[in-house]
Amino acid sequence: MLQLRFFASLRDQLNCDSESLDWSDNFNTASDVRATLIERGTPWDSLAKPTVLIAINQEMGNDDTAIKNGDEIAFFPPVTGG
Amino acid sequence: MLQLRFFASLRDQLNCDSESLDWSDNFNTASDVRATLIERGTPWDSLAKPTVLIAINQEMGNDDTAIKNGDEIAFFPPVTGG
Amino acid sequence: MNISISIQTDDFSHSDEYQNLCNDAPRIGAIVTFCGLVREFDDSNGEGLFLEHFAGMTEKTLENICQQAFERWPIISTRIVHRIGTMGLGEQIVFVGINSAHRKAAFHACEFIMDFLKTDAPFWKKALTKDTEYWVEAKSSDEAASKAWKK
Amino acid sequence: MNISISIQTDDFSHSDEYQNLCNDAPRIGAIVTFCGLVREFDDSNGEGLFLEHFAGMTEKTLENICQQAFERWPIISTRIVHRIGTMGLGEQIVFVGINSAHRKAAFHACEFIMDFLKTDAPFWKKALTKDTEYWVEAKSSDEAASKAWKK
Repeated sequence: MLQLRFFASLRDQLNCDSESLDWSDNFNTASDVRATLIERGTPWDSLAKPTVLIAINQEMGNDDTAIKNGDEIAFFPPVTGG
Repeated sequence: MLQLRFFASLRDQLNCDSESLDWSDNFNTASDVRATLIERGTPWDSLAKPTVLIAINQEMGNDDTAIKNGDEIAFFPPVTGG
Repeated sequence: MNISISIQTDDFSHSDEYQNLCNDAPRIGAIVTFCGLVREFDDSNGEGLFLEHFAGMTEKTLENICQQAFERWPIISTRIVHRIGTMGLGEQIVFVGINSAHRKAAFHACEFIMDFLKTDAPFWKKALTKDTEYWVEAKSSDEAASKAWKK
Repeated sequence: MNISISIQTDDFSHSDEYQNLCNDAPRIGAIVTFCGLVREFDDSNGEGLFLEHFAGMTEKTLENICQQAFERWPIISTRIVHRIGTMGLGEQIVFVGINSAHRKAAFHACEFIMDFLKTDAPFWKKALTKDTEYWVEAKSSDEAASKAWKK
């Protein structure tokens, strides 16, 4: 099982702030999860935007970051704090 | 007439914080005044130190700054504020 | 290594934050502070901001940025306060303060922390105007600022 | 161009100085402050400092440095407070504060003003210790810092 989280404008577009996703043995990197979500079609294709950021277990990662069962994966737009 | 001023460690060495110096037609630049003072011998040879700074009418200058009768010329060590 | 980070909805006292930095190391030399305020926007239609963050990751990220600052410069303490929730125009959003024996170290560490806070810490601003609200877009100048430190 | 300079023997309130910067331009964005304190010296024999200055030239020089900062960066106001006379360990010596819509401008203008204050403003520190007193030597690192802006 993966814990997925979505923030800010991306969360609003998906109308979803978190979900649990069953683990699949096809999941090697964060990009695999992203692709799985995009396949759901609108509004999930919002995740296809190259600016979407990915954090794995609360550390910034990217499409190539390796993932394992039990990870928390967060997707969000570029940050705008400070 | 020139108004001369001395500050900080230089003033302590000279034991003089200001004096009036008669104008001489040989005075063209600040270096001429400096040379005249150095000729007085100890402790005025303290002015020979290359680190001594010169301000003419309260603006930073140097040996080559042109001077005229009535100017205020200040000599002081490198500054250490802040 | 004295790192202090607060994420809070309440406003903070700039004066208390400054005083705490002084107390961390009395007689130490140089204190640099940055404070960001909610500024006017949207041709004065703006009424304020709402700030969302990713609790947990925010603290981890800021701690990591501060640790990097300690590796780079001889500093005594770093203090970050960042507000979340709703803020009106002119209100304080963020405070970063540095205490060091060396003024250059204090300046550079403070600027470094702000630059990476802007690009790496998971905060998002929503602009609140008289008529509507919308998420604020990231600025490419912020991205460039934090990249510049990696050279 | 909002330039404010005070040379004074009395201590100053960091909090009031910060608040004045906020009031100069409410809703404007970024405030950077630097504060220099009397630090321990001479293997803890140090008891304080005496600061002398060249009245008149000091104000002119600082005004000129601030004007240069306004020419270089889009800033709203600059505030300098510099104390003279006798100060104990840990006491505030100097405050430089900048208000700008842009954080980088505020950081750089503040650092610039401090760098030139250190090399161009006619202040001299005398160190007061338990046993004696002596004039503080200028640091070559300060000279290098202000030269770096001229590149």
